[in-house]
Parts: sequence; C-alpha cells; structure tokens
Amino acid sequence: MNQNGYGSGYQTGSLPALPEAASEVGQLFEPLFWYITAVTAAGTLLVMALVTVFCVRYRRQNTTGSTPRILGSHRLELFWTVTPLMIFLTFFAWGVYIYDRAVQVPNDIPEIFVIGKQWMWKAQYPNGQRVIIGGNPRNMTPEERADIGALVLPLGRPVKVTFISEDVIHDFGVPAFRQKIDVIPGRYVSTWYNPTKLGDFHVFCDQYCGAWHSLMVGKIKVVPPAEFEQFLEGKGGVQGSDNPVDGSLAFKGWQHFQRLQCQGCHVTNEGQGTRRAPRAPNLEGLYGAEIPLEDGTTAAADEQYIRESIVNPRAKVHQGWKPVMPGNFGPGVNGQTTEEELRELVAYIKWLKPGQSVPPNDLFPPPYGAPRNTPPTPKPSPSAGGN
Amino acid sequence: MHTPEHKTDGPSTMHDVDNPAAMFVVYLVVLGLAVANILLSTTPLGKSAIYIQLGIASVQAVLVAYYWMHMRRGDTAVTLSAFCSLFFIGIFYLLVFSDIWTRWRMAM
Amino acid sequence: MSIIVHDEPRVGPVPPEPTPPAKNYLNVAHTAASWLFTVDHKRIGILYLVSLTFFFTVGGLAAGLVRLNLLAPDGAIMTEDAYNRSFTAHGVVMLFLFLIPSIPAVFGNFFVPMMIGAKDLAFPKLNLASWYVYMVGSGFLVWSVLAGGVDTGWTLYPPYSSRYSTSNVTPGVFGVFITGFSSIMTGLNIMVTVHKMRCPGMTWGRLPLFIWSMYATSFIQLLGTPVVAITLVLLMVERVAGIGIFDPTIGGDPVLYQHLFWFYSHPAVYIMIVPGMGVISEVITCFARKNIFGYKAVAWSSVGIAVVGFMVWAHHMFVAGIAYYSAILFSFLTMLVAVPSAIKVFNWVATLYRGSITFQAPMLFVLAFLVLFTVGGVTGLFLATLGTDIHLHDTYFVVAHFHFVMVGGMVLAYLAALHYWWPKMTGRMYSDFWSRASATIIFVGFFLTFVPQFVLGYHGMPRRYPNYPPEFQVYNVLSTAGASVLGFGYLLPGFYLTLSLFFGEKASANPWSATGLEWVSSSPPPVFNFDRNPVVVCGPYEYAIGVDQLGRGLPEPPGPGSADDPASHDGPTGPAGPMQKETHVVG
Amino acid sequence: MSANHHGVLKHHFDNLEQQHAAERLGMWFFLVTEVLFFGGVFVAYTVYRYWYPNEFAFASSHLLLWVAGINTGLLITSSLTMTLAIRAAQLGDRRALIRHLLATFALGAGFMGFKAFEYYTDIHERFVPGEMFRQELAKAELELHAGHGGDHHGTAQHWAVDLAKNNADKSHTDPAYIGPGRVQLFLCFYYTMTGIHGIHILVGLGCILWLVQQAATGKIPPENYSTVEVVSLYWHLVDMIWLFLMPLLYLAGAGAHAAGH
Repeated sequence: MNQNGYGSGYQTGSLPALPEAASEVGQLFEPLFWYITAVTAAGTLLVMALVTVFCVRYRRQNTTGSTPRILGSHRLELFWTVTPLMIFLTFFAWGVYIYDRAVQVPNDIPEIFVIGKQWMWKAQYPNGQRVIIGGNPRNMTPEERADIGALVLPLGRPVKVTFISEDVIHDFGVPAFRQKIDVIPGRYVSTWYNPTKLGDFHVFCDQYCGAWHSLMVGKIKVVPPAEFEQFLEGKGGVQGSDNPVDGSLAFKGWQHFQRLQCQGCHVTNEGQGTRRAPRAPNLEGLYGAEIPLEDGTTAAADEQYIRESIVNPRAKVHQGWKPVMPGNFGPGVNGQTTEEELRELVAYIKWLKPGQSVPPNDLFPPPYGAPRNTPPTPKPSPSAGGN
Repeated sequence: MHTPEHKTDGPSTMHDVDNPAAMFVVYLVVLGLAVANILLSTTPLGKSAIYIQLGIASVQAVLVAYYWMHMRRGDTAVTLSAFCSLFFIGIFYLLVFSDIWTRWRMAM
Repeated sequence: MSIIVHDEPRVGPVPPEPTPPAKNYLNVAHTAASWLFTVDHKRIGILYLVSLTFFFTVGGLAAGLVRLNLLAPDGAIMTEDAYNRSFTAHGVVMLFLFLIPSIPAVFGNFFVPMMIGAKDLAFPKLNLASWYVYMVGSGFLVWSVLAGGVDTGWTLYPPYSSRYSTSNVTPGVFGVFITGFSSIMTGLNIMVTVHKMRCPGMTWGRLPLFIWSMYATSFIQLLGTPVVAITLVLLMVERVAGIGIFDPTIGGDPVLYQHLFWFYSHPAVYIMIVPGMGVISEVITCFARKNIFGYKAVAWSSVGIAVVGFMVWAHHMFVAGIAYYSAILFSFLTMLVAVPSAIKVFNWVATLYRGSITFQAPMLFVLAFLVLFTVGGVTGLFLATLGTDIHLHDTYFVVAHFHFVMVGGMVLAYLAALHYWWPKMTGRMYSDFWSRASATIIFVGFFLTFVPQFVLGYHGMPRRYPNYPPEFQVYNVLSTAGASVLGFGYLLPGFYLTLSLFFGEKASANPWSATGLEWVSSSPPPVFNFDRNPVVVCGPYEYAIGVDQLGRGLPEPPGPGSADDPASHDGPTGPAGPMQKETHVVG
Repeated sequence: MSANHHGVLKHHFDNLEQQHAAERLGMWFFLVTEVLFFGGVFVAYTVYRYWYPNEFAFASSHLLLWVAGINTGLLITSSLTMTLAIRAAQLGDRRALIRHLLATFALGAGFMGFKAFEYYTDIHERFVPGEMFRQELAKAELELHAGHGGDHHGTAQHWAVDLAKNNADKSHTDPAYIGPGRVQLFLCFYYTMTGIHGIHILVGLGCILWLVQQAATGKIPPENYSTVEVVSLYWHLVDMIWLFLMPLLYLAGAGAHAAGH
C-alpha cells in the first residue's frame, strides 16, 4: 500500500477515459462541459485551419511579394465581436443555472458538519457521531491512522454539508461530484450533495494549506440508505474505520466500558501488553456466538443475553470462568448505568468483532475534544476578545 | 487627431502664476471646512454624519486639486488621469461591495 | 466590395543603408560603470534582458524540479516541504521576476522611444532606478529562497501566509513589494513617454500597435500595482505584528485579502500578455507583408482589455466564499473580457489573408503563439463559466490554461520579440536553421507538457500536489516527458543567440524590411537613436505600398528570395507599383 | 537660449515646455498610483466599518481628536505655503522661495511631532492591538468586578475601562456589545493608515529639504520652477489623503459618542 493516504482497493489501476459523475450536480456538469468543449474546439480548429490554409496558400513562393492594402472591415469586426459574445453568454447562462443548483441548499435536509484543519477532515453527523474522513497518515500514530474512515453518504438522498476551518483556508473538493468549496476559518459555508452512484470517491483539499496539503485527502463512501441508517446507529465498519466512531453508540459504550473498569477483568488480546491474566471471558466476537454455560447448555449471545449478563452476571456464566462479576453494573437503586447507557454498552460489545485486534486501552485514540494525556500542539492563541 | 505640440521654449507666462490673494481665500475655505467637519462630529447626527463628513472632505480635495495642484490649467491627460484613478477606485469599491453586501454572514 | 482611399502616402526611393556610426550605443563605452550607471534606455533594456534571462533560468529549474517530482505518485525526488518551496519559487520568480517585467522592461524600454522617434524615455534616471529597484527586490526574493524558501504559493493567501507558514514569507513578500515599484516606474515612464515624447507626425492613429499595447500595459501597471503593494504591506504587518486585518480570530476576513490581491493580480496577467499581443501585431504584419487588419480594433481592444480586465478579478474566487450574486456578476464580466482577445486573434488571422508569408523564426514563434494562445484563451471560458469552474477550479486544468496563455502565449511572444529585434539590439544575425528548429521544438514540447494537464484537471487532480492517486501517474509522466522537450527547446536560443554575438553575420539596418521607426537607424542604433530627428508621414504598417513611417521605400524583404524567386524580381511592392495600389476596406 | 544656458533642458527633450509637461504628467501618474495605494486600504476599511460600526465608533472616540485637529490645520497651512513657494519660484524670488519652503518644512515637521506625541500617548495607554490590548482589557475587567472604575459617568475615560463597562452586562449577541477583537481590527487600520501616511510625510519633508538645497545653490531658476511644482503636487496629495483619514479615523466615533453612547 502506498503511503500517501489514498489507501488501496478503490479507484486504482488506470484512469478511465471519462471520470464518473456521481452526483446530481456532477451529472448536470457533464453536458455543459462537453458543450463548451465542442463549441470552443470548433472555434479553435477554425482558427487553426485558417492559419494553416493562409500559410500554405499565401507563402512567399506562391505569391508575387505584392500584397493588397487591406485595412479592415467594420462588418467583419462587428461580426466577430458579437458572435463570440453571444456564444460566451450561452456558457454564462448555462453555468449560472448549474451554479445555482450547486450552491442553493434545499431546505429541510439532514446536515453534516465538516471541520477542516491542518491536515485532516473531521465530520460530525446529525446524531453527534464523528469520524475522521481523511488526512495525513504520516503525521498520525498507527491507531489514529486506523481511525481514518470515510464520509458516508446515503445514495439518492440529498444532504447538506456545512464547513468551517480551524486554521487556514482549505477546500473540500469532490471530483466525482464535480464540486468544490473553500473551507474558511471564522465562517460557515455550506453546500449540498445528492449522490447518484454507490462507491468510494476521492476528497481533495484543493486550496493550498501548508506542508501536507497533498495528504489532506479523504474518502466519500456512498452507501444504500438502509446501510446509512445502520451506520448512524454505530455499527462499525461501514465508515471504513477499525475503531468505533466517535459519537456513535459503540463509542459511547466504549467510554462506559472504560469508566466501569470492565477491562480490568475482560482483558482483551489475552492480556497482551498488560502482563495480567484475564479473569473474565474475552468479549471479542462475543456477539452472535453460542456461549457454553456451566450447566452444559449453550446460550445465543444476542443483545438480550449481553444485557442480562451485565445486569445479572451470575445468571448464565460462561463455562470455565468464575462468577466474579459484581451485580451492580446495571440500572437500579445502586446501579452504575442508566438504561440508555446500558444500550450503548451493549452496542460496544456488539461492535467487538471476532478476530479484531483491539489494542490495549491506553493506546485507544482519544476522541476529538476529549482531554488528552499529551499536550496539544501549540497554536497561535486567540485574542482575548475573540468575538 | 492632434499632433504632439512642439512649442518654442521659454519660461511660463505670467497668467500661470498664482494670485496670492486667491490662494489665501482657498486656504481659508479649506480650513473652515476642516473646522466644520470636526464640529459636525460633536452633533448627534449619528450614522449620516460620515457621509456629510466625507462629502466635505471631497469638497476640500477638489479645491486643493483644482487651485493648488493647478488642475485648472493642466493638460487633458492630467484631468484624465485624475478621473481614471477615481473611476477605478469606484469600480474597486462597487465590485468588492457586490460581494460584501450580498454575502451571508454568520453572527460571530 | 473595395474602395479606393485617397490619402495614400507619397513613396520615396529606397533609402541607402545608413552608414553605421563609429560609436553606437554598445561600443560607446565598455567599462562596467558605463553599464551600471547608464541612463540610456537601450542599455537598460539590455541590463533587464540579462537579469530576466537569469531569473527565467532559475524559475525554469524550479519548474523542472516540480515536474521531476511528479513522476511518481509519492514524489520522485523530494519531500512535500521541498516540493512546496519549489513550486512557490517557480511561481514567484516566473511571475514577479520574469513575466511581469519581461516585454515592458526589455523591449518596452528599448523600443518604445525608438518606435515613436524619441531620443530616450521621459525619465532616464527613473528608468535606471527601476532596474536597481528590480534587482534589490529580486535580491530579497533570492535571499528568501536561499535561506530556505517560501512555501505559501505565489498567491500568499492568509491566514496561512500570515500566521501559519514557518518559511521566509516576510523577506519574500518584501521582495515582491519592491519589484512592484520597479514595475510602476517602468509603466509610468512609458506612459509619459508615449504622451509627451512622440516625434512630429506620430499621431495616436499612427502609433505602432506595440506602442498601444505597451500603453495599455503601463496603464494596468500604474493602476493595479499600488493595490497589491498595499495588500502586501497589510500582509507583512499582520505577519510581523501577529495581528492584522485579515485575521479571522479578531473578526477579519481572509477572503477580503483575495479581493485586494486579485484586483491587481488578475489585471497582472494582462500586464503579462498584452505586450505579447503588441509584439504579435508587429511581427505578423512584417512577415505577411500586410497592413494590420483592423488597426483600430486591435488598438482599442488592448485598451478594452486594460479597462475591463479590472472588473473580472473575482473569477478567481468563485468557490472561495464570495456571495452568490457577486459570483454571477463576475462571471458575466469575465465573458466580456474574453471578447477583445478573440477580436485580436481574428484580426491577426485576417492579416495573413492574401499576404506573402515567409517563415523565419519570429514568424514561427508568432504562429505557435496563435495556436497556443487560442487554446489557452478558450480554456479560460471553462473557468469563467460558473457551472464548470466549481469543478475545475484549483485543478490542473487551471494550471494548464494559465501556462497555455502565459508560456504558450507570453513566452513565445517574448521569444518572437527577441528574435525579431535581436539584429537591431545587437547588430548581429543568428542562425536561421537553429532558430526555426528551436521554435518547432518549443511548440511540440509545449503541447506535450500541458495537454495532459487538461486531462488531469478534468479528472480532478488538484494543483500544488506532490502526492496524487496512482491512477494519475500516466498523464504526469507524459507531461514531464514533454517538459524535458520544452526545456531543451529553451536551451537552444541560449546557445545560438550567444554564438551569434561573436560569429553572427552583421545585420543591416532593416533586415526584415519592416516599416517601424526603429528600423530607420543603423543596427545597433547610435546613442541617441536617430541621426536626424524623424518626421513621420504615414501609418505603421504600409507593407502593401512598401513604405516605412518616414514615407521612404523598403529594402528587399528577406525570405526564400533566390534569383529564381519571382518576388525578388518584382521588388517589394509588386508589379503594379505603389501609386496604383488598391486600398480595400472590405464591407 | 537662456534655458540651455542654465543647463536646465535635458538632452532628450525638444524644449522646456515639453520637459515641464512631461515632469508634471509623470508626477500626476505617480499620484494616481498613490490614490490607488491608499484606495486599497480604504476599501478594506469600508468593509469592516460596514460590518462593525459600533466597534469602530467606540475605538475612534478614544483617539486624540484635538491632536488630529491641530494636525489638519498644520497640513492645510503647509499646502498654502507650498503653493506660495511655486509662485516665488516662478517669479525668480529665491529668498521667498526658500522662506516658503522652510515654512512648509516646519509645518510638516510639526505634524510629525504631534503625530509622535499621539503615538506615544496611545502606546502609553496600551491602546495597541495584540498582547498589550488583551492584558489591559483583562486588567480593567478584573477591576470592574472588584467594584472600581464605575464612578466617572458621562466622560470618556480610559478605553479599557469603557470597554469593560460597556460589555459588563451584555452577551456576545447583544447588538450593543463591543467585540474587543473588532476594536483591535480598527486599531490595525489606525496604525497602518496613519503610519503609511506618516512615511509619506517624511518622504515629502525630505524632498522639501532637497528643494531648499537646490534653491540655495541657485539650481532653481524660473525656467525650472516645475521642480518645485512637482514636489508640491506630491505634498498636496498627501495633504488631501489626510483630509480623508481625518473623518474616517478620528471623527467616526465622535458623533456616536456625543449621541450618548
């Protein structure tokens, strides 16, 4: 895999003759582009043909050296002033039509918020779910790199995207959508997309923004609407990231998992990196598995089972493990979670897929905005007033 | 179509020399306008004050240009260059404000 | 329909070759001080020529690094940071140190006084000062490059350039600021000269079109450059003080910087191209032996470009966050400015009609210009149209369009001017074969370099990207291959023109049999340009009648004129004789 | 000819008329660039003033109006003496020429003196964008919370106290709230515009001194009066720009303040 963040497995190989137009505006763009191409090519070829013909026909060997004194022609001047102008005005009018469609955001459509910073794109969905949609992988830890996902958009459903920059001017360009928009510090700008094709598409930062400008790239993943709904519920994988997406149910569940010190006993990775023996089963790949119980029967590890095992851990104990888990994790009089939080915890445990190597907790990437152990990189301090 | 002039040389003629009395009158007017401008700012005119003040400043500028900078006896090219600078400043203002006036701004 | 026009100039005999004076401007003195403290506009033109050639080489080398690095998707030869500094160096050096001064400073300085029959520019000391200011400004730029470079891109957008870049922005910006004054000085000098120093009979209607285009250029320089100067001052204040008016953290608007910057920098592209258009008008008439078609249209379209060019700047900002209605207005105005350029192209083509064309190097450069400039011009329409610009903006499409106009247009016009006036400037002829070869190689290399970039741009490859998706590699490799051909083409003139200085055949006063006043005096010209003060009696392009602007006959034009060539028997004016010549005003 | 006798006519001009016209036109073209130079910053100023009128009025009302008023008078008077200097040069009255030039110089130098005093006061009051501004404002806010500084009603006092008082009971969305960042924005304009103007005055003063030296050595005969005129054109333009800076920078807030801000 190359190091420049374009990942592998999508749009590799040779460039197609025609890039795909994957949005409503993108499909509007194509006819205008080819119209201008055809008209201007005709004009250019006319000029070239005339130059060629004149150069051959009136070359010195062909002519006497005497030339007529032609000073000009008002009619011709008028003709080749007005004709190009009229043609250019058709470009203008058609262009305005498409521009209008591209920048006038329809009312009442879901809004995704995208923040640009040197050198990454961060997106936040209406439900609060957050994801890094791309950036400079060379500048990240392996875990942060694993956290890079995609901006997931639903097929055939318009979404509004609002941008702001944390530092310098960036530009969010999506060639497949034939659209780009500058992302400016101190001000919101909005555009909208109506994807018309499934697939992965490049996002480029098109406004020069510093050392790793060319690595400030990302990915847009257009999925069927049903999958999009699932994604919003926090089921991992859709956005392409290996880690739970910040803001998703699973991510919040992971936070509760930390708070309740579950990892003290449910040591992942067989205690790798912690030199502690697990005192409770590994939860990776738990969801959906058949759990052997002490009484010899099995239980299907569905959501109901997971919830029950948290609220009442001694009810169905995994074969080979001692019933050491306290019973106060669930909701209740002395309970440590609410029903909502419990749902998030369940979502996290569901998210822990089999074979997925989750690093020890201290290596988990911090969510955006969360307090970090390491001091943030120094930035120019904002003024006292700030506005 | 005019041909470049090539007059014989010689010092300027007397009618090109300023009349000191006239210059002094211009001086008094310009100074008076400046005082008026400052006094104007103490009146509760509010937002319209700036337009009047800039208007007064423009009158002052015209007086200075016409009498003291001798635009009244300058070439056509001089007049043209003065108008050109104003014209292009005007374009600059107008087109920048075509953006600023119609731009949607977040309250910050 | 054709009509006879009765104001035909009287035709004098072909003048004898003026005896070269013992002292011309080149051999009048040889010390270094005589060059460094000269106030002779011709010597200052040569000083500029030498400096510009140096900076063109520097900018070209930076371009070479950029193209080499793009051979591989992850950067073939350097880090991202080095790449950013290279393309910034390429942009800044080429734009501010080569393209903007190029034709005005070299050929404008040298030929504006000669073409209007003056002894010098109006302010010779100011002229020398402009060269020194240019050298001081470029010194700052060289300093900033040697001290590690600037990585902001030539557009210097804040807040990156003001707060975030850790490179040498301040000396770089200061250098650009200073070279701006050099540009103002040259423009001011040329404008006053055209207004006040024309020789008797040189009316506005008889000015060569090169003078008209220089006048329009100077007009833009005077009106535009101060605005970028103040913009750069504001930027430097912000960078040095850490707070300034473009700072978004205190309510400043970085987009306003773009307005201020492009108010100059868009007209600046006309500073670059309009002088080239003037050169084309001079050369194409001479080698087609024709009057220019539509003198007034060509002259006034220069002025039209200069004026309307100030009203279109925000087409660089369609996606930069300007208002909806403003974008529509600027798109409309941009369509208007495309028209004068189209008029010029059609007039040049019409000038070729029924000409008697020869293909020496200047003419080959002009023909290449016509093709490349047309392509560059029409691709601009994609960027002026809102609907297409929101995709093509800031992609390689823009890069290709800009280079088609600036390199395919301006640099070829510069080379045409260099080859056209080289005999007059140095008194020597260069190799006919090699100069034609160079024109051909440059043309081919240019096409190979920049056509693939249109495709890349259409596919969305952004500019200023050292890393790109692997599928874009094919076209990048093609483009770099073309660039090496182009680079070779640029090296050639360096060799044969230098050689011509020592081994070239001595040039006659009027080797191309051209009509302009600059060809009246010997090659190289005497110190004060003319032996006698010229008095102009007719227009600039009377090739059909065969008289120069003094009303004298023209010498034999060069060309394939062997003894078998009918043209050489007929003489320059053809068998009909000048007095019976028909004058056509078609339509 | 007398003109050539003095060596006034330069070699590349045909006659003095042409030379003078070229010099005048050259200076006028230069003035065009000056107008556009200041035009750029005027446009930027207008944009921000359009967006942030309150803050601009507030900041403006804390500048020293009386200094600006005196300076306006000085510059206008210096323009008069400059005009009289041209007249003296045309008439060949060398003593009067030098006298008027020196008067112009003195008035211009006086302008710069007041300007220096004004800058000194501003910096002393820490009315400077950036760190100084932030610290001073923070101090004033602390004092206000501690219950000081609320007693001088009705008169303009130290800017930071005024600002803190104004904002004490207002949220950021209140229309009367005065954003400290935007006040600093005004100050950026104030220092840049007056600073650039001051540099122009200094250049003008240098040119006037040069003229005095030329006149003293007899290099300005009546035929060559246009040298004086060319410098005077520049001087008048710098004067004229001040006439616009005055209402934009100093008078913007005065009215608003009197109106009971």
